[in-house]
Amino acid sequence: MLKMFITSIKNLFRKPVTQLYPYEKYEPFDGYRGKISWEKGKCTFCMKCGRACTSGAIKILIYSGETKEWVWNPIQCIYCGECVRSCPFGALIQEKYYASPITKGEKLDWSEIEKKAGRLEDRWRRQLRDRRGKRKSE
Amino acid sequence: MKKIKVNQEICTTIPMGSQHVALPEPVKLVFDTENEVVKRVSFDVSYVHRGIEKSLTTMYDFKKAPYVVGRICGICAIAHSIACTVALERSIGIDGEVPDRVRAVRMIGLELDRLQSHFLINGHLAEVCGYENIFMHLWRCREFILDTADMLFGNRVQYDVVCVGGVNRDIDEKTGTRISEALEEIEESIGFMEEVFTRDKTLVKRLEGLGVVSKDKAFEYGLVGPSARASGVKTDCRIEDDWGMYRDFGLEIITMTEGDALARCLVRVLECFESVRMIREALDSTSPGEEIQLRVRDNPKKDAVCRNEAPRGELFYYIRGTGKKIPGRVKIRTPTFANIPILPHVMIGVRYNDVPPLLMSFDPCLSCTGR
Amino acid sequence: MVGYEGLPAALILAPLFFALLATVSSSHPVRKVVTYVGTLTLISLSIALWIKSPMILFIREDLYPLILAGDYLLFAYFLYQGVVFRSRLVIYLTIAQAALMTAFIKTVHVQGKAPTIVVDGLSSLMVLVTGVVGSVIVAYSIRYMETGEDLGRENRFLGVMFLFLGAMNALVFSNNMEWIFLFYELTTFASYYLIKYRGDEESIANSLQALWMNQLGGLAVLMAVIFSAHFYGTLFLTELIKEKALLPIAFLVLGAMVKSAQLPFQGWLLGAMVAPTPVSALLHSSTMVKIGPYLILRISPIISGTALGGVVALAGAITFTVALTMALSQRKFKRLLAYSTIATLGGMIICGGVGTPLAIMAGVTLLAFHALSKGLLFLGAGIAEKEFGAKTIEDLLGLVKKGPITAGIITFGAVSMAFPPFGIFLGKWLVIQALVISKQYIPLAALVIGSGIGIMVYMKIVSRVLVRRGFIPSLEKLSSVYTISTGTFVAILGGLTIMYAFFVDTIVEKAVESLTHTTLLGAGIGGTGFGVVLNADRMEPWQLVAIFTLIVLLPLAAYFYKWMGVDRVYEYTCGEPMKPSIGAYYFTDRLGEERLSKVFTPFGVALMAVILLTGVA
Amino acid sequence: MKIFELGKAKSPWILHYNTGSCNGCDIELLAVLTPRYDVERFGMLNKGNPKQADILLITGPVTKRCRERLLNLYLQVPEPKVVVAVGTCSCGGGVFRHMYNVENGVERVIPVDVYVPGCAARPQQIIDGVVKALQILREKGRALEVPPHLKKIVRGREGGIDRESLLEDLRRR
Amino acid sequence: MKTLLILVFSPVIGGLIEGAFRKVNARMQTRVGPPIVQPFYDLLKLLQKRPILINNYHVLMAYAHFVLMATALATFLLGGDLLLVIFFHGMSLAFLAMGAYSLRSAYSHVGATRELFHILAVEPPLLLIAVNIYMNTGTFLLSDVFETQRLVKIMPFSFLALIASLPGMLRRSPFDVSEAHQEIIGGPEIEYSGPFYAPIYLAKWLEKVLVAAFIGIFFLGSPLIVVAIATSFILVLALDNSTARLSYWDMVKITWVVALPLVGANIFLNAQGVL
Ligand code: SF4
Ligand code: SF4
Ligand code: SF4
Ligand code: SF4
Ligand code: SF4
Ligand code: SF4
Ligand code: SF4
Repeated sequence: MLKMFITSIKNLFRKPVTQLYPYEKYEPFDGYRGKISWEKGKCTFCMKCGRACTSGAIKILIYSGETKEWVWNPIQCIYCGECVRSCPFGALIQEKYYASPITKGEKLDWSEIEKKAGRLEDRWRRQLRDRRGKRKSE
Repeated sequence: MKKIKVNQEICTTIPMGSQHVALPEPVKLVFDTENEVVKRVSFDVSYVHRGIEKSLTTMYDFKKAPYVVGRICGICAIAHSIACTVALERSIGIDGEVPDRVRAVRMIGLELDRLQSHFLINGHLAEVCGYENIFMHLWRCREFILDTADMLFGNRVQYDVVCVGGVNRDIDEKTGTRISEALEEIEESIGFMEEVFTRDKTLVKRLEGLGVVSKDKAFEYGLVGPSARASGVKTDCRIEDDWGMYRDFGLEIITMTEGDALARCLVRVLECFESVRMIREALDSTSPGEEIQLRVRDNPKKDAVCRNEAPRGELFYYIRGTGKKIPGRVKIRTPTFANIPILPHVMIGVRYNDVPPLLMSFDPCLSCTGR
Repeated sequence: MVGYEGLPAALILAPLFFALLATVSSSHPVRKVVTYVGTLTLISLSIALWIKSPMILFIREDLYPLILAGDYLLFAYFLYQGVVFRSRLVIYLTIAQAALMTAFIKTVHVQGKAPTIVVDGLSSLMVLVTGVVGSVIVAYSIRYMETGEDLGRENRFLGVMFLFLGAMNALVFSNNMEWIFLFYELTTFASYYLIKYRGDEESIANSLQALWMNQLGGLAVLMAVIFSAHFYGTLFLTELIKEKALLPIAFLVLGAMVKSAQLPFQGWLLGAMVAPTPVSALLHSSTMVKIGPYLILRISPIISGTALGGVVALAGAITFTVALTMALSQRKFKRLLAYSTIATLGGMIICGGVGTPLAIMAGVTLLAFHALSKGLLFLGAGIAEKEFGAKTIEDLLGLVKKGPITAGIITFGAVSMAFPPFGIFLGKWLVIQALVISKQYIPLAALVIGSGIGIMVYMKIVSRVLVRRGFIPSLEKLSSVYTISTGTFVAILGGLTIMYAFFVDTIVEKAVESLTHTTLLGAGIGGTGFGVVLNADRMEPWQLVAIFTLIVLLPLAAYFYKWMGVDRVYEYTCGEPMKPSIGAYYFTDRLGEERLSKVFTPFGVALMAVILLTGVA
Repeated sequence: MKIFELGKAKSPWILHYNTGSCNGCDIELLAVLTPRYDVERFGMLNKGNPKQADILLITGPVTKRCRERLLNLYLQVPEPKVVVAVGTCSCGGGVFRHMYNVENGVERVIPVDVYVPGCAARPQQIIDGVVKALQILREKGRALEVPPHLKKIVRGREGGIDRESLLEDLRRR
Repeated sequence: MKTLLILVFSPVIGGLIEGAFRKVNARMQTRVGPPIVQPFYDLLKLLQKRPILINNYHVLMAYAHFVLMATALATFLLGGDLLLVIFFHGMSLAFLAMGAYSLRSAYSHVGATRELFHILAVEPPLLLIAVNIYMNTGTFLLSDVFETQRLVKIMPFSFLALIASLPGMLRRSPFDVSEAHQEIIGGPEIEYSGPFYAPIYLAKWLEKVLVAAFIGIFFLGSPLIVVAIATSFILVLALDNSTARLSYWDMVKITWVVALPLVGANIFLNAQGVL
């Protein structure tokens, strides 16, 4: 009690320990597991990352033809880094900067994307199966 | 249990939860009080049930399990991850091959977690006692620990460092030395915490003799962790089911005999010293550069259990391997689950203003209880 | 003042007459008429008396046998009751009284030269209080008795009520100690009969307790009579006051303490709660218990400044605090009110003990306002009991929903018992100053602590009554008797509060003058305009008026102003859909009644012994 | 009237509700109050009482049992109010997405204004989120805000709105 | 004119005191804390919230609480009766409790009862301090008391008693039982919101001014008056930051056991003419 009393009084004349974030810039430690960045050139759309992702924050939309899309949802990601480790082509890097909050307008409609990806994936699988079947029958 | 008749007429029902400032989690406690003395308590802990055990047997393959079970609870996430991983490794049959470096890193993670958890709860306890300053100080000190974890594992809360067959990242030399420095600072703040909980008159007055659990009662209700150790039950899963190197390092089990709220706090304080020692030993015992991940080829196939000492006590994982990617059954028994049944018994006859400290002294966090 | 000498006699005889009339009238409607006429007569008579006071009357000796006859009649009745109900205490006490009385008239002869009847400021005030408050209560009881309390003896009930008022008036007028004794015993009889009214076991037990305790008081008064005759050769109070005869005065104080249920004697008043509520109201607010403060105020000129005065003030202050503390743990509404009565009487007794003009001003203020506030509270309690079946504090929960008017009455009563600007508060404020000025710090500390506890007591009632959510539904229909009787009290209480300065200037002034022979102005105190000025202090009119309007207007605003367009929500229950039950805080664990009375009853007995000792010394 | 808006943006009192999160974000929320981050700099106080709150900080994926409580609390917060979903799991479910007992995020029950990512959200992220919320708060007026699916019940009422019966309606649906 | 100035400026000063309280409190906890004008922001914010209420009596009582607190303060500053100031202050708290009692909320009721415990703990010492002031000045009228010089010299113990009852008055730990945030979430204030909470918030400022003025009595005529008030407040805050909350029984017990004997001693010494 007495000690805290004295400490309290002393603290009045000490500099507070507060970081003045956001007025003062904050630099995360190296190796902080922040945003996932994707390099389009390196990616082969092998889908390993999507499958390794625990929370399903990566969806790959492979439309018919060559239009492919790699979608990452910052508000679904748990920043575990598993996708980065699983990517065989080094197309993914985990930055040390954390994602900033987003507002209603900036948000992806994730349910829609999930559904679409599911549908596309199904179609893709079916095509794959069909192709394999064709090969076998040949 | 002391049976006290509740006079419905003059009884005041004080709800506490599911949303309440003193509770970070949704849990409903309803106290029937007379003159602010608690006469009857009812609990409802299942607000947080998300179906994690079920999802592990339907949605996620076993390699994702450590990440998922980490989200059972953010306070001792790594304890869950480790227990799950060890159980999985045992189920696969590779637990013997896990390298010492992996064990050491896991131990560091777990002990850091224990440190922050103990600071957290003791600080929060002070807060609910109305001692804001101690809360602020302890949480300020806790930031050192979180910084250390941030440095080591890349995140403050969910370390996500454990994976089946190893760990995700190693601790390099440079970080290792920085940690040794940080540990000194941490030790100093533990000293501060010890002084607070032994010397501070008002705090001690609030906590002393509050919610006494005798040794027999502790046995009878199967208390675990610091709550059991504060009543003199010598139990610690780190010794009893040693997946790391605790026995080699000579971990000391800290017990007290008073069994009151203060003792529970003090046990935690003293454990912090032990944890710091364990981290030091683990850092010294192995050096970076060893292999940190085994290649896991098999799927879990056996029944396996793991008992791990989470900050709040025994954490029990049972996994039934079926040879498939997804286990057939996952059963988790969590420490708070074991510590809850005694709560109504110690709370009856206590004044309502002593209820939050009493509750917090058992360190209940229900996010794993409900899962 | 020729022509008005009949007034005191009328005030004694008219109640007796109406008592007789009520007793013999056979049907309820007739009794109703009799009661209304009687009460109106009494009210007008007492107002007339107050206007015409002071006056002094000599009564011829030939009434003396009548007094004696009355005494022996009462002894006989008490003895009979003692035998019937096998109460040894009553029997012994009656025999003791009778024996002493007989011995007294056999041996001592005193020639009186003083007036037998003295109507001064204080007694005319007492008559006014009894007349107005008591009459209203009697009128109220007509309606109350209709709801299942008739029991076939309503006529006797009303008769005794009137008798009670008459006895009170007579006691207040009397200057002769023997007369005082007779009327003292007559009020004992009336209260005994009324407490016993319901006739069940509890009533009988409690009435017997009331009987023997009051007989003890009667014994003390008798002792005072004997001692004054023996040692001072006079039977007149005014003479005793001139003689500074402390010994009989000490006994008189004891009698007063019993009547006002001070500390060791609190039992009888609590037991009296079994009686129908109008009886409690009558006992508490205007008659019976007021005898105590009245007697002590009357003798305050002698005891002021003496050791006896100090002890009396101390006893009053301790009763004040202890009784309020005991009230905290009460479950029954009426019992809580009983304790609060005891406490407030303690406050008045402090004033008597101090005896300065300021103190007497305080005492008179307390006396008048307590009668009104407590009367109002009891009437409210009676209505709550009869109309809403609420007997305990918990039963009152949410009363404002079922009966806004009743709830308003009870709340108003409770607030007027503790808060500014109402008379009880003003009285306390004055008492504090009086105690400070006369440097009696120990009673002061007790009083100060007690007033803190008092707030808790009265707020407990409020805490039950007001609980509700949303708009208040329409007002309940109360019988016109209830409305008029409580309305009268509310009006007088409110009016007197606003007109407090006027009240001080007229009524208090008279009482103070009659006791201390100084005017308020002479003592440097008094009312000015709306405010009150004391020699070291002042209450500004704006304060009084501001708070009064706040207290009166807010509830009205809450009823009439509906706050349209504002969202209504439910209470915060942590997000859970639940309706918590709300109990009041009873202090049973720390400050239980039994625990306290175990400590303080012996203490009270000791205090009474000290009072007698200081009288002897 | 600039000054009035200033008041709105400078004094956020928060209500925190955990709808089945893992405590990770909750303790980070608590940490935000402590000396290192000290959000009281922005005037933020943890009021713990919906009636006096301006910002709701919700963590957790909203389990089925918490749903109704959440709505109840939301309706008890007077406008203008801002809802901030803190942490991945409250934004969209996180790892709990599609588990059988969760609602996949707060937005399914009440409208969310700011989403704070991170598992667990760092204190810095939470501060960023609160700062963003303050901007939104500044613009909001005190018109009654109700979740879209409850609009029907709210319209057509005059004068005071009994939020409890509103909730009752919801329960019945 | 002076009257008007006093009435207008006391809330402003109160707000600043409140802001300083929060700032100093934060600094004692090694935090930066809010800006010193934070209470004004809060008040502005509260006034702009959409009003919600449970019953009208309840919200009217908040206004009554404020009006009475203002009355108490005005009585003080305009040189009224010290006893009345104390009673008005107590009554103002009682109004708050009454408002809280009109709800069916356990927290409100528990909080209101504890609020009454505050009155119980604090009022007797304050009244006795007033009595002590009377002994030394011969008056309860503050306008006359204001003429005196450095009362603290002759009534040091009473001043200590006042300091001892400050935590109870200001609802600061160890005696913040009525608000007890972690138990009953603000107690009697819990159901007030937005514009209806504003009067309560304002009343808190006024209460602080009242307390400051009360402390000031002891240092009249001394240039140190502001320093003395500030020091007392800092002491209270430091105590707040070095104690856990005790129970309400402890509050009453400790306040009485410490404060009443101190005033008693002072009264005794004054009566003996020692001081
Ligand atoms: S794993 Fe790498 S290459 Fe494959 S889809 Fe993902 S980012 Fe592209
Ligand atoms: S970091 Fe983890 S959660 Fe995020 S996208 Fe990668 S694998 Fe998925
Ligand atoms: S009790 Fe539970 S852990 Fe034990 S055998 Fe049965 S299922 Fe397994
Ligand atoms: S035995 Fe275990 S599983 Fe069964 S009810 Fe009891 S606690 Fe639950
Ligand atoms: S006991 Fe459960 S909820 Fe608490 S910290 Fe441990 S895992 Fe988390
Ligand atoms: S947590 Fe257990 S008891 Fe609760 S709902 Fe889920 S399965 Fe049932
Ligand atoms: S976002 Fe992650 S850390 Fe935060 S509560 Fe959800 S699961 Fe826990």
